[in-house]
Amino acid sequence: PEVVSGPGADPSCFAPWNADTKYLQWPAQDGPYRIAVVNGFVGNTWRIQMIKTAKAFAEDPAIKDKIAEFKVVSTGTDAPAQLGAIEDFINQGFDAIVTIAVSPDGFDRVIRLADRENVVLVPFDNVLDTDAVMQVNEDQTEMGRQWAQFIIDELAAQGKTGGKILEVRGLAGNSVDRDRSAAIHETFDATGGDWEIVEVVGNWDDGTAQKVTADAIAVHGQFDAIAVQGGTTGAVQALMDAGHPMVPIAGESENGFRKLVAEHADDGLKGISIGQSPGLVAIAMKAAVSALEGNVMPQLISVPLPVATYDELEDGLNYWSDLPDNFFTVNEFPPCGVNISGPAIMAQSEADVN
Amino acid sequence: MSDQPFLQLTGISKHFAGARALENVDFACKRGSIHAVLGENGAGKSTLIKIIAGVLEPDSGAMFLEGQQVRFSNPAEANSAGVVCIFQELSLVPDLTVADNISLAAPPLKFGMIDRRAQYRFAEAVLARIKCEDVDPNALVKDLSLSRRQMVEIAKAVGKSPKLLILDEATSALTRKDVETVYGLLEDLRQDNVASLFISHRMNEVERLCDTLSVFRNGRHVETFTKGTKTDREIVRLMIGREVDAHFPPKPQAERTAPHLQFNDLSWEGRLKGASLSVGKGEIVGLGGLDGQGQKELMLALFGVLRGVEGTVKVGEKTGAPLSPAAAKREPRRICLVPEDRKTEGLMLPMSISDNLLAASYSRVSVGPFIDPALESEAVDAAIAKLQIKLGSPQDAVATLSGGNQQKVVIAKWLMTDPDVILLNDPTRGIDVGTKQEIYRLMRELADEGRAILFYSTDYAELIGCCDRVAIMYDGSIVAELAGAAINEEAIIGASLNLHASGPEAVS
Amino acid sequence: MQSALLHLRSEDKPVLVSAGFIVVILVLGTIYTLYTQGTAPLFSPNYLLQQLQTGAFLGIVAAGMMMVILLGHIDLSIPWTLTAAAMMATAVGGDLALPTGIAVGIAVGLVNGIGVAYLRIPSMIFTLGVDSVMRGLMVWHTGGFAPQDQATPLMRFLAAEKLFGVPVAIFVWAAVSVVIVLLLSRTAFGRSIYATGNREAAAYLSGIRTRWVIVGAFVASGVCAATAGILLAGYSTKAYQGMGNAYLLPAIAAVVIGGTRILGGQGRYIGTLVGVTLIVLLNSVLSIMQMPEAGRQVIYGSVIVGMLLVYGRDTRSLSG
Amino acid sequence: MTAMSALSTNMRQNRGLYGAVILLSIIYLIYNILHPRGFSSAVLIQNANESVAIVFVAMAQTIPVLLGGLDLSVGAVMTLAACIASVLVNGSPLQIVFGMVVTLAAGTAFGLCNGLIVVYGRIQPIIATLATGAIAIGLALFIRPKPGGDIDGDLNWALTNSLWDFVETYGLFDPDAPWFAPVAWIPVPLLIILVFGVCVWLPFRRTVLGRTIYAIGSAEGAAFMSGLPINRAKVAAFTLGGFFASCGGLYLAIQTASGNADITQAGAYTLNSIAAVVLGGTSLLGGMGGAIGSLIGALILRVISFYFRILSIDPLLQPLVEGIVLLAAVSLGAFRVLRVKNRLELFR
Ligand SMILES: Nc1ncnc2c1ncn2[C@@H]1O[C@H](COP(=O)(O)OP(=O)(O)OP(=O)(O)O)[C@@H](O)[C@H]1O
Ligand SMILES: Nc1ncnc2c1ncn2[C@@H]1O[C@H](COP(=O)(O)OP(=O)(O)OP(=O)(O)O)[C@@H](O)[C@H]1O
Ligand SMILES: [Mg+2]
Ligand SMILES: [Mg+2]
Repeated sequence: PEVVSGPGADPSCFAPWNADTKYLQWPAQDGPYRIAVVNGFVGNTWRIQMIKTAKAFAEDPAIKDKIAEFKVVSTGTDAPAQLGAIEDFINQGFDAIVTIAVSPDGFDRVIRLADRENVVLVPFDNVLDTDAVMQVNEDQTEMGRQWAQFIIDELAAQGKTGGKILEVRGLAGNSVDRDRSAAIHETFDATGGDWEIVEVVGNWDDGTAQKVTADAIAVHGQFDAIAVQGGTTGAVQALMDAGHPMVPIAGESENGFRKLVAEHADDGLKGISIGQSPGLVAIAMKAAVSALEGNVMPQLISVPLPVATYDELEDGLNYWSDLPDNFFTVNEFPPCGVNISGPAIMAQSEADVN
Repeated sequence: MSDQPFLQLTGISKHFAGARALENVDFACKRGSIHAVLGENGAGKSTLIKIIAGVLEPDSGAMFLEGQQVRFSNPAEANSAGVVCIFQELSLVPDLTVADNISLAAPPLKFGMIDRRAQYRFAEAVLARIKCEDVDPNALVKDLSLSRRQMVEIAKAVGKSPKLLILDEATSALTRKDVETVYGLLEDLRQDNVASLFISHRMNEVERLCDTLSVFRNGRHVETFTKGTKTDREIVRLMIGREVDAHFPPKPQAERTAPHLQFNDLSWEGRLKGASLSVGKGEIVGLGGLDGQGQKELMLALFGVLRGVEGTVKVGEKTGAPLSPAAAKREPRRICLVPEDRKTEGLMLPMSISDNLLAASYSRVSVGPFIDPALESEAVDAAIAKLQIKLGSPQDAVATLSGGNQQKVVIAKWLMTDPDVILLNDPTRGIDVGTKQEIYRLMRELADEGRAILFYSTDYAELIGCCDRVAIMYDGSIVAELAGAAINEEAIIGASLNLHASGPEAVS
Repeated sequence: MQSALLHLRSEDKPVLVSAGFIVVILVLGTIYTLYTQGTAPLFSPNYLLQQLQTGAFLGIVAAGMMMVILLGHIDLSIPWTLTAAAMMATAVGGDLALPTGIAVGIAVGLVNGIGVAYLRIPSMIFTLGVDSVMRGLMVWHTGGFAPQDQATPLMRFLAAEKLFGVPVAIFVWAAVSVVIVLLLSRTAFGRSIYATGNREAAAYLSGIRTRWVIVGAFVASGVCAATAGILLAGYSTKAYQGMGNAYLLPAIAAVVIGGTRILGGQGRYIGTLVGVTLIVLLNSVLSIMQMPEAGRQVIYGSVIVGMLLVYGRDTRSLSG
Repeated sequence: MTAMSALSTNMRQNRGLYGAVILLSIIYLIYNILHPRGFSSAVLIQNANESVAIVFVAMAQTIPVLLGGLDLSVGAVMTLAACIASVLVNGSPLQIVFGMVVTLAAGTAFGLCNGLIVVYGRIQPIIATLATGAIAIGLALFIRPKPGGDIDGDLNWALTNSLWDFVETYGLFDPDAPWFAPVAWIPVPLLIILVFGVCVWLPFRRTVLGRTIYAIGSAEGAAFMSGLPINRAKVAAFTLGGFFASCGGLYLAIQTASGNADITQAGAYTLNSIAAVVLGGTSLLGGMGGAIGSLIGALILRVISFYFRILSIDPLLQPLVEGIVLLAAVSLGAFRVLRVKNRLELFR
């Protein structure tokens, strides 16, 4: 692609990351296009929801006609397999490849090949440490910052300017974990208050998060607030099982977490729920099509954080008491015309089954 | 010079957890002699030669080779000093070829890699020397019969040009012809001034071959003497410390009972070709013939191990071959099999003696679904007493027993199930005279109790001495049935070679 | 007392050494907490009971794994057997939840057992294949059927509630333990497992139906994994993908640390109990110390090697 | 006569290998037929790149398996090597070579440690390496707490393409020279597998030490009684395994121009290596098979996954299809069981 100057197309949907974001433009190609999604790991609800969203979005009238062929493969956590799949799709003549990178590095070769063949490569969610491709993500640092700020504010409302915070981290070695955690720490440090942050590793997994939270409570007694990167439902469950008083909590966007917050907010479980949405895939697909049409695109597209605080929760709107806990609540991005809500996804496939 | 012993051991002792295997043993052997080591099972013979060959290290004592004190910490060191051993448990690698095995540790090399051609030629030459041209050096050892394997083992040892060659029951599974070849070979080696140590439980082999005899008993060296200075009787007395009377228990008057185990026209995979026989209650029927004529397969077929057996089998009123050993041992058939290879097929070596004894009869010591500890120990004690198994504690691993006592455990395990039909596959292989006699006596007792016994043996004397009838197998079928006075050596050998057969193969 | 020590059997050594090491872990952890917070919560009954409660899941998995390891086999399908049982149990829900979960365990165990015992495919590889098939099924299930994942009240009770101040999960673990101990030491099936694990040919020729024994052990393993899955779902109030991932390697490690021979034939259940406790406490203390993942892995590996160096050394039998 | 019997023995011993070769040929042929750009250098390069790491790891696994053991640390050692390489393989050509040597030496040394623990600690390989694998991952995380690294970009490009690109990247000579044309299309990764894998393994197999490994796997007691160097061979087996694993790690690092101490990836590689070994016809009981078979087995695993990219299979059904195919592939050998007429043969 060529580096051009902005503004880009459809800025309400394809918002640039910040003022310094470059803009890219590919030569316009005639549709319909062949698009592939190269997923890595597949064994969790988020990824499954992502795949279903991608499939559903490919059938969406807004985009259906522009897609000639749509393929999704999951390669597992194996970097060579993912790189191989991307390269294979380039070889097969696909026009755009949307991917969740298994590692923030190592894509030099496929980026080079994609550029040579004018293939639009769009990493999202786990993005790459490079500005050579167009990427779609939510701002992880901002997420960490908002989590921390929410807790600071809630505690301030209780008259506390310091205290013991439990931070349940994600998968060790992952850049998302690193960014979120660093932002949390920075934000707390910036207040100058007397904060003690106890870190435990919850692997973004409900069971692990629950276990380590329970352990931490057993050892440390009481916390003033909790910040959970993922597996929030498990952490809250541990809190309740241990008879720990309800405290402010910052967490992901799992349906289970929102259900619990909605139920117990009045008891003190004041929560903020921000999440990485599986719906990102739809924005990435849409961005890919837009780029193929020759539009000017920001290199790094920032998707607004879907924030919901305890006072904003509404059953059937931003959480669903009749849907499973594991479900990720935020799925649609109206400014982008991505309107595949959680229940819609579930309903769609039940219809498929019947 | 010539009077100095080639190998000399002084004050060697070796203890295993609990057991005393060797106690202060002095021993010597000379070049140009074939030296027999005799003793009951568990006398310590194998332990002695394992120490000589560097497999085991003695607890105390010293070893001298041509006057020099030596200490071998592994068989490789012993080999390089010219001490080569054929162990009681074979030391061949089944997944490699014969040629690979023969020059396993020191193959001919080319650019640091094994020279396969040279290795093949060497194997051919060595095999030719022991008249085993029928063994293909490129064949995998696991495809060979036990007797061929033993010959390859001998070839492997000879190929190392030993100064001291040790054979620990190396002839126990050989065919008659091979045994003769090995005798010839040992004679040759004697001429070449090689020292040989020969361990065997077959007195006639020792008589024929050896010039010096050493007797061990209970881990002690009892006496060494030259051949001919003592009678068989005296030797046996030295070995077991008491007088041994008759060789075989007396046979009862021949009266044929109704057949209990009957099989007709049994065929399987070209290894069994229409074998038919019947065994009555109270009868011991010997199974003879050259090694590998289908005797083992016959027993496995009757015991339900083989798949796709054709022909009819009838046990008592029940027709049809059992489909598994589990079905074979149960009512109404109640068959048992004492398998050929006790170490891999008969026993769970690391498990306790008591567990091994019980392995076939859990249901007999159970009350409801649970095993009753009282019944269990009662049964174990009874079995140990019945076969007079020599052991420390029933909780010891069965591996700690000597060969003969291990065999007794296998037999005792099956007697616990109170079988009607007993299949014995060479049960006296590698077992000392004393124990053998106990087994003969036991067989006769079992027969007298009304059980049907089918008894395969490679030892003609046993067939003659023990059996009411003898069936000879040749190429997968039974070619002769001998009874009464017709059971004699000539008849057995003749039938084994199928000399009297009128079939076409006998003509050609 | 003295004579008891003298008669220490080699099989008891792992149990004693691991038990000793458990105390060392607790003491080290306590020194840490005393230093950092001035309290010593690790020896409090509350903390220990809680560790046993979460240890119960691993303990039950390890109990099943031990049966398979005693045969010289291994069950790598545990992660997704556990997950599948939990997911199916919650998807069915109601009174049928528990039977459904257990049925999943039995079914997977049967498939594993048939593959290993009848088709004679090495368990290492067959169970691996079954694991990925189960994963495939669960991905399909989650993606296709909008499944319910809420634990039933009974599951909640079994996993998370307390009876007489003791978590019910511990009673479940104890019950499973009693069954396994009885099975191993007092039934023909248990004895046959040891015999088959030592030498299958000899066991078969003793008239033991070794293939049934193998199938039985795998079914036991499947049922244990399923039980753990049901409990885990109860503990977390729901079933979710990937809930079994954390249980495979620790279960193997616990069994082996407890003195069970990885090649089969030898091992005592008490060892597995102690091994599980050790692993659970080690993990917990490392987590309390906020040990970074890198250090945690190194310590974890070193502890296993160290323990085995102390007592797990293979004694070679010359006749073997 | 000699040649005939040698051949038939060879066939018997390597039946699994030949079966695997045939299977691979068939499925790879069909893949190329179905692929829009089948039978082209580009496709071959892509396939080769994707396969190098798993091929090396599978070869690494083979050697302990031949002993009758298992090495559960191969994936971790690969990861460790990749992380080391991601730190060291950059700078001047000399520094790059130095970095590569250190990477390989480190992996080999780790293998040596495995061997020493197994032999002198007398711990079963499977459990010893389960533990050392954790240690390797721990070390990898110390070296590379988060993914990244700056591996030389030219190296990345040159080693992941055809010989033509290799020559062009380093300006060795005119890559369009007519004499070069017949070989210019050959993928470098393929050559790497051949040179490092085959040229190390095949000679090794023919040495006394190599044969001792087979002998130990087949009958350890017999090997010992025959005076073979048991301990040395076991240590050598794990060391060579470490070497192959680090080859895989080094290539992985160069291919991705980075290192990533990813625990799940390491575990996946270890498990896949076992599947590859089995698919390649090596007996998990030891004594039979070889690293070439595992090379083929690893390729089979890879080619199976290629199919998902050219066939339209519901993405949520893919893991299931993959699992079933894997299960079916490893069960192929089970037909043997149906033909066994003597049930005692089942127990070996
Ligand atoms: N590895 C071992 N562990 C414990 N005890 C052993 C071991 N090997 C041998 N023994 C014991 O040492 C004694 C001598 O055994 P050895 O094998 O030397 O007897 P043997 O004379 O060769 O008997 P056989 O004729 O039956 O082969 C026996 O009591 C035996 O139980
Ligand atoms: N089946 C077996 N029976 C008895 N001992 C065995 C057996 N297998 C292995 N050993 C042991 O293995 C070791 C073999 O050592 P050996 O000297 O042959 O190996 P090596 O490679 O030369 O070792 P090193 O380099 O340390 O000298 C010995 O300690 C021996 O006790
Ligand atoms: Mg002996
Ligand atoms: Mg040595």
